[in-house]
Amino acid sequence: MAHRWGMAVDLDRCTGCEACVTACRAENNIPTVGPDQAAAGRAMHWIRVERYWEGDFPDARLTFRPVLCQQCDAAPCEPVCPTYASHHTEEGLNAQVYNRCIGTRYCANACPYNVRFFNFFNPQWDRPLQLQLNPDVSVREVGVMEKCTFCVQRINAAEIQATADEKPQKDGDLKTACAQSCPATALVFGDLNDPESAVSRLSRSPRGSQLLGDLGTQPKITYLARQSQT
Amino acid sequence: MDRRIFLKVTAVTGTSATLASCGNPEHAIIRFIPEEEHVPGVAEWKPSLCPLCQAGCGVIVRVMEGDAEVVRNGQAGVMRMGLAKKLEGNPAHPISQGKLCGRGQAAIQIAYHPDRITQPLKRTGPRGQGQFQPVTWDAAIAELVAQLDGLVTSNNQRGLAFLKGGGRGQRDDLVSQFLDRFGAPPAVSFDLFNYDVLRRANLLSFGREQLPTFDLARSGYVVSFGADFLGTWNSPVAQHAGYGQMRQGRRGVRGAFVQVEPRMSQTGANADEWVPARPGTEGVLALGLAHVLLSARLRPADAAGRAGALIDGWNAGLTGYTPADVEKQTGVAAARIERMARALVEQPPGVAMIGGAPLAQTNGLFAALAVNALNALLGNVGQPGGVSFMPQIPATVTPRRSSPPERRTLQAVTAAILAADPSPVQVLLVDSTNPVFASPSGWRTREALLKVPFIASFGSFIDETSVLSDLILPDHAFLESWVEGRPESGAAVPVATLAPPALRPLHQTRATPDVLLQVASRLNKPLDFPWQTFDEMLMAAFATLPAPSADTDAWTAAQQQGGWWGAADAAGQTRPGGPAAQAEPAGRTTQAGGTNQGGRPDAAPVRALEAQFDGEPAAYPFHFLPYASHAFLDGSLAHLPWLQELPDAMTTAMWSSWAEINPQTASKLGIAEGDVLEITSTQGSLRTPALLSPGIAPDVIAMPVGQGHETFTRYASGRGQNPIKILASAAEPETGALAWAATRVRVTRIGPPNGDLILFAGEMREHPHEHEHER
Amino acid sequence: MSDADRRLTDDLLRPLLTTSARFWVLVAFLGAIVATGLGTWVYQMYWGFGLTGVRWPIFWAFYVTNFVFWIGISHAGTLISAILRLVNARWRRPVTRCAEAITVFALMIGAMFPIIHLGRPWLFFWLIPYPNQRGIWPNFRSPLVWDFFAITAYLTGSVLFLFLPMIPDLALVRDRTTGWRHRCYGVVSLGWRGTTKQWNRLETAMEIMAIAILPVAVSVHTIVSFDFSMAPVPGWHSTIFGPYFVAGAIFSGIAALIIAMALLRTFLHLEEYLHPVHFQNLGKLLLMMSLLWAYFVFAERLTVWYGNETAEMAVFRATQSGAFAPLYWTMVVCNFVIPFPILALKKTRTIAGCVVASSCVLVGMWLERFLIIVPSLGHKYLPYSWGTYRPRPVEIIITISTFAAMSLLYVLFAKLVPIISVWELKVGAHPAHAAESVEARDDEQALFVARTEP
Amino acid sequence: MSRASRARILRTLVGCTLLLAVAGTSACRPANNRASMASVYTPARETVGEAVNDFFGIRPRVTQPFPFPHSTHVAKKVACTDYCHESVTKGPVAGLPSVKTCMICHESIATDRPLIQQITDLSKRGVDLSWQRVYGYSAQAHVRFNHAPHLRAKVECSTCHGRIDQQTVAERNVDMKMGYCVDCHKAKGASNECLTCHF
Repeated sequence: MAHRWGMAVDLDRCTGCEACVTACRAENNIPTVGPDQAAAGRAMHWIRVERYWEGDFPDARLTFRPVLCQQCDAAPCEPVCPTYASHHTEEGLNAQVYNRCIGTRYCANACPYNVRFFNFFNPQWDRPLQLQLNPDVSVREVGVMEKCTFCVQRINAAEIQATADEKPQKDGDLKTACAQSCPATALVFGDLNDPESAVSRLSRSPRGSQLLGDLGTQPKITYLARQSQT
Repeated sequence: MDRRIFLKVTAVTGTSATLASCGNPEHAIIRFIPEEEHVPGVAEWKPSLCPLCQAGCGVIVRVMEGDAEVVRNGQAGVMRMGLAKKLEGNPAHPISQGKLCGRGQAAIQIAYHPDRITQPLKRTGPRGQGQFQPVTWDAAIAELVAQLDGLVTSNNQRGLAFLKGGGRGQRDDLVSQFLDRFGAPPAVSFDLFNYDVLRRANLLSFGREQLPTFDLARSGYVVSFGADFLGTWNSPVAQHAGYGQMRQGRRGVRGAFVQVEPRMSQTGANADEWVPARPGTEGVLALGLAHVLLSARLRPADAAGRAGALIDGWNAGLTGYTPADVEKQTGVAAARIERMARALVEQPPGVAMIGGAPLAQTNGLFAALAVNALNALLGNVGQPGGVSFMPQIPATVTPRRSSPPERRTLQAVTAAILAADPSPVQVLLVDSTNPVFASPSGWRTREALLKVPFIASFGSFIDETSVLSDLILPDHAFLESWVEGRPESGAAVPVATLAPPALRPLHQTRATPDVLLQVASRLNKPLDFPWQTFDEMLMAAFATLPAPSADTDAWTAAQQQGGWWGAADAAGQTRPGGPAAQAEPAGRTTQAGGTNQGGRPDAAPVRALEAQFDGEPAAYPFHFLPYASHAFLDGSLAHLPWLQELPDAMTTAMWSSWAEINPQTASKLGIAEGDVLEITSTQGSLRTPALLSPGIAPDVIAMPVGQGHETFTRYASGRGQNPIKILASAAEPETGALAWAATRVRVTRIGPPNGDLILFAGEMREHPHEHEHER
Repeated sequence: MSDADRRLTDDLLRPLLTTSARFWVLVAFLGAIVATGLGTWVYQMYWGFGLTGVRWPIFWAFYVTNFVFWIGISHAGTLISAILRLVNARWRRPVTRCAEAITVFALMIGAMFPIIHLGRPWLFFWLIPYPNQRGIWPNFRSPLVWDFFAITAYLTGSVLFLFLPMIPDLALVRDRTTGWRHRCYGVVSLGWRGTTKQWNRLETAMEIMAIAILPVAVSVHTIVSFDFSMAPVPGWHSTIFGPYFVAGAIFSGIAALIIAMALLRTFLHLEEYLHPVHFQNLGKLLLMMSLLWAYFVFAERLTVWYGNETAEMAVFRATQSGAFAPLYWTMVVCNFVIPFPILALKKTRTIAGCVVASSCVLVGMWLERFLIIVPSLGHKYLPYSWGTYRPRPVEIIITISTFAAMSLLYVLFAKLVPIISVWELKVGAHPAHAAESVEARDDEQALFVARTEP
Repeated sequence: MSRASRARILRTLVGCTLLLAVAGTSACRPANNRASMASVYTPARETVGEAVNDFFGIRPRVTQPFPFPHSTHVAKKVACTDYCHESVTKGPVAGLPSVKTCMICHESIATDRPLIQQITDLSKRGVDLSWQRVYGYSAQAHVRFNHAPHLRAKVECSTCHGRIDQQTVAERNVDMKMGYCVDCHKAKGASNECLTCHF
């Protein structure tokens, strides 16, 4: 049976520590753009931890919410792409094919979550920082869109491995970089087609909901609400 | 970097681009025969140890083959070698449990940093000008040896001083032995955000001079006094794991958590209740809680035992700490105090923790003792869901001096240097600390160092301290060297992390412990160490540990799994070993530091002290609260671009420094978001952008530490402002620890936004319009 | 051939046959600006799209604004002249060609912007369906691909529509010239000899084109509006966008036409052929469109405000009262407040009045497109990711240079082709029109009278 | 103003416009002709020319640093996967041998040949041969090829690498265009999902 990769985000566990943000950067060769470009709104974070303030002193309250590509089943970014650079795979991933991207940036406009990022310039690494680059992941060049891939390089590797040693993957063997790093285990990644997988069980939680679900994008990421004492 | 330069570098490209793409031969570059074999394209995971904070998380390094530009016998070329690609938590490690914080993961950039010092340097220009010339290792070591021999001949061994960061393990042990054998005073360790006060308090209350370990996974109600335990305090990764469990790990039970602090930290943001108590009154609040428990007979006074006895008026039931009195002092409503106190017993196990700013007050020790007493009263010490002390392995392989070493704070040393002429310190060795940046200007650290005739630094980067040195003997990056650590908190079992080098050195650097051993052997009167190299010492140390299994010994096992640790108990749960559980679980364990073998100093009960603040409230109306930056800690990580571009969790600021101010206060002072402020204390002033935050008390100005480096690599130099500079040099009297939260300031608007504040987020509220309506 | 005809021919062919130094100065000036624009584009391609002010999350801005604007302008000609042709409004005759020329050039310029705005412009041809070894086709679900087809179709149509009625005049020029010019015009006039057969063929062809071009024109701007309304972006996802955009397009198109005519009138001394009447009538059209535009905006805004949907309202506030309010109200003033009175009153509906009104409309309509695109992208669903936009020099230079390009093309066109259809004015030049020619003369004279009376 | 001068002006104008247009198309990828041992790593092309070549799929000729005779070795029954490309059985990459590998055999074999002596000399100096990739992709094709699955699918080495036993230094004798891969994948019923190879 084909996989259907999804994620559950427990907002009651998430502490906004941003370990996931750095993990993603390290795994996926996401460049740092430097202060000038960051100020110009070109900083790239495939996963970001949104923080929202509520109320005022002394009753101020703050909530964190990690936002990454929701890998929607009805993704607005896909139909608008004129070249199929952004398209849906058999396993339900929202693929972004860099070499096919011509940079219309339409997908980024259509994405309600603003999780797509554009290479405004060629990325650069001051030598020898480039020695850290992950050889399993492309280094994107100027003019192409990029976004969270659910660590497709890990998914592919795991699948190749599974076929090689002819045994199915176990739930929890395969983790995205963010889920792997999450110290409070707020991010859980897995196969939604496996009803017993941790992610499936969490996705069925009564606390669960989907980000902007009412837009009909059918995200494959479920957010479990943060509970409060009172 | 202006746009022109930016554009220039944007277009320029390197040879690796060519290597990767179509192969046109690059005759220019020599290729060396690889020194090790790797299967190309296949990742190998090697254990290592995160060096960034005292938590001591065990990590695993993803190593893959790649082409690196290296220098071999004086010739530059390319070599195929194993390269570190990613750091993850070591799943087998009791503290990190397979997880790693963002800072730890960014540590990989230290190894590959473009501004790393690649070979020994000798100062050429005047001090502080940063003019150095490369020298060979032999020359460099010879010079240092000559300096030390000089001290010996002039019979002034005590003229040698060693300045190091906080840290425990064989490396620090080697240093102290080196100094001991040489006849020099013990090393001075300096760390802005140190734990001296807390350790002292735990020594007094529980006889353990050690950081506490919290079993959050099983806690029911947590009250944290300023402890940023989900950010930068104590053992964040381990505490995160516990926290996740506490919230959603147990069926039907969700642990509650209250954060007491005047400025909401990232940890505080996760609390169910945020209690902005007045700065410096945390101890009083703790005793207020205790008073409720006592007066309501919820817990017997004697349950607190010795920890309670340390508090003046404890057995009298803490009269004078009625909720009403406490409300007056702390500004926390009496009813709220009542409620919190009851919750501590009604949602067991209740536990309190204290750290950060409350301990950085002139009455920090009292606050810590008060919280200890509260925990003792709650009877959670050494109990599941409570506070406990991690069993320790003796941090030495050779018998220590009988007498505990005298403690010297950096402040004392600099004072001594500045007082006497010539300087009592003739030769200063500096290792992994940057006091010139991280100490208040009142200490005049820079002037003091300039007065020292000879300074040698082991730093890997030119920072504010190493730029003053005459000789730089660059250390390996942690990934290139043997690493060993003995964490004092974060797990229930004794832990000694150990790992061999994960990669070959990229540059002409040498591991500092090896350098010390070489120096020791080359002195006219060699300090006869039993080992030639650091790994021999480590081997000796691990030989004394019991083998985990019959077919292997501790040493080899440790190298494979990334360390040695006692087994968790049968239940698989890590039960914390409290003071009661000294002997268990595995092997020889004893109390920390060896400074308080057996006995404990009997201390007189302490009376509540009013926190003293520098600066007249009239002239300096605001409390100034510098806090450990989520990304940079005390500033030692400001050179890592990943962390510079990491949006701050609370403010989403990147590449910036800022001052947080309450919106009401701001509107009173006519300050808008991003406006340039001038913050003035009795010690001086600085200018930085304002950031309006509802999560800060109206009488507090908070500012993250970490930016404002003068010289610290291309990424940090000249970026932002350093709040430490304007701190008063107030100290906690008992320990002499810097009271970095005891300064008052005044704030004036200088001008409109100047673009220094770079935010990632657009809006701070999910429904900005509705919020405007409410107000 | 009558004297009137001869004089008329001389007048209208003068610009082609004699060239003043002023012409060369103008061409050089405009050419320089256009060259700068092209250079800037190359510069942008060389260094990267980051030279623009575009940023996360506002990934479309000036270039797409220009795209929509110019495509809008293009609706002047073909649509107008086609309608007028079909309803056989006689006053149209001198107007049609200027109008159709505008269409063609505006389309050419507008069609460039989707390419200019690409991150990797050199790969634009992936929008074109062509068999390839990869076995990949464009994504026909993407509005951008629809754009491609719509625009190519419209461009082809408009070129034909412009060219067909030009043939007899080109032939006329051919006969009046010698040397290489003679040869060139000979080629393009496709051997026109003015036989009855040819005349009939021409008439039929033009009728067909006139009918065919209308639906195309309407569809083009509807499809352009789909670029926005198909995306779930607050402020974009609206059913009114199709007609709204078409109306706006015609609105700005007429404005452009009026200005172009006024300029031609003065520079080429065509006072005798472009009469106040023409401006009067076009002014009325413009007035109607202005009202229509106002109605659409009102309907669109009202529903948003009444619906009070969170995300939509964020955009609403940003434009109505927020950071974009100044631009928004400028737009309203330029598109309605100013043009309406000027065009409503017969007294002010003079040539000058029409030009003033039209200029305002052009500014207003450009702003309208900008305000549709940028505020919406800056205020999508998650406020954390809100952002704002400032243009950078490259965008401004390229934008300006396109206006220069428009003028340059127009100047050259007026130089090479009689900008006013000679044969249509002197109807009756062939038997088929004998009947009509009388009336034609009549109203020609009527006009003379109208003009000479104080 | 004379007719000639007008014509000149016109020509210059047209010229400039054309020139810019051409430049525009030729600067296909952001690149830079200051080729130097740069201090930054970027995926940018070194020269405009390189960018143009890449755009049109023109590959610079690969010249190997050493005339390695594949034919001889294959004839001598040295299997590709014995030492030189042994990684192909272990991981995604076949790997290029270092001089060390040569010396495994040539410590003793054919030590009298001048070429072998060159190799021996190199290994003594600790210098390696920098082999050029024959089947490398343009970086901007973002292709990730993994040998293992292809070996498992019983794809003959010769399918892509040709009759190596008839070559001295390896020649690129299969034109690795995407079509080539796609056709084979179609034929073998392997996935043609973009993400199979491009990520």
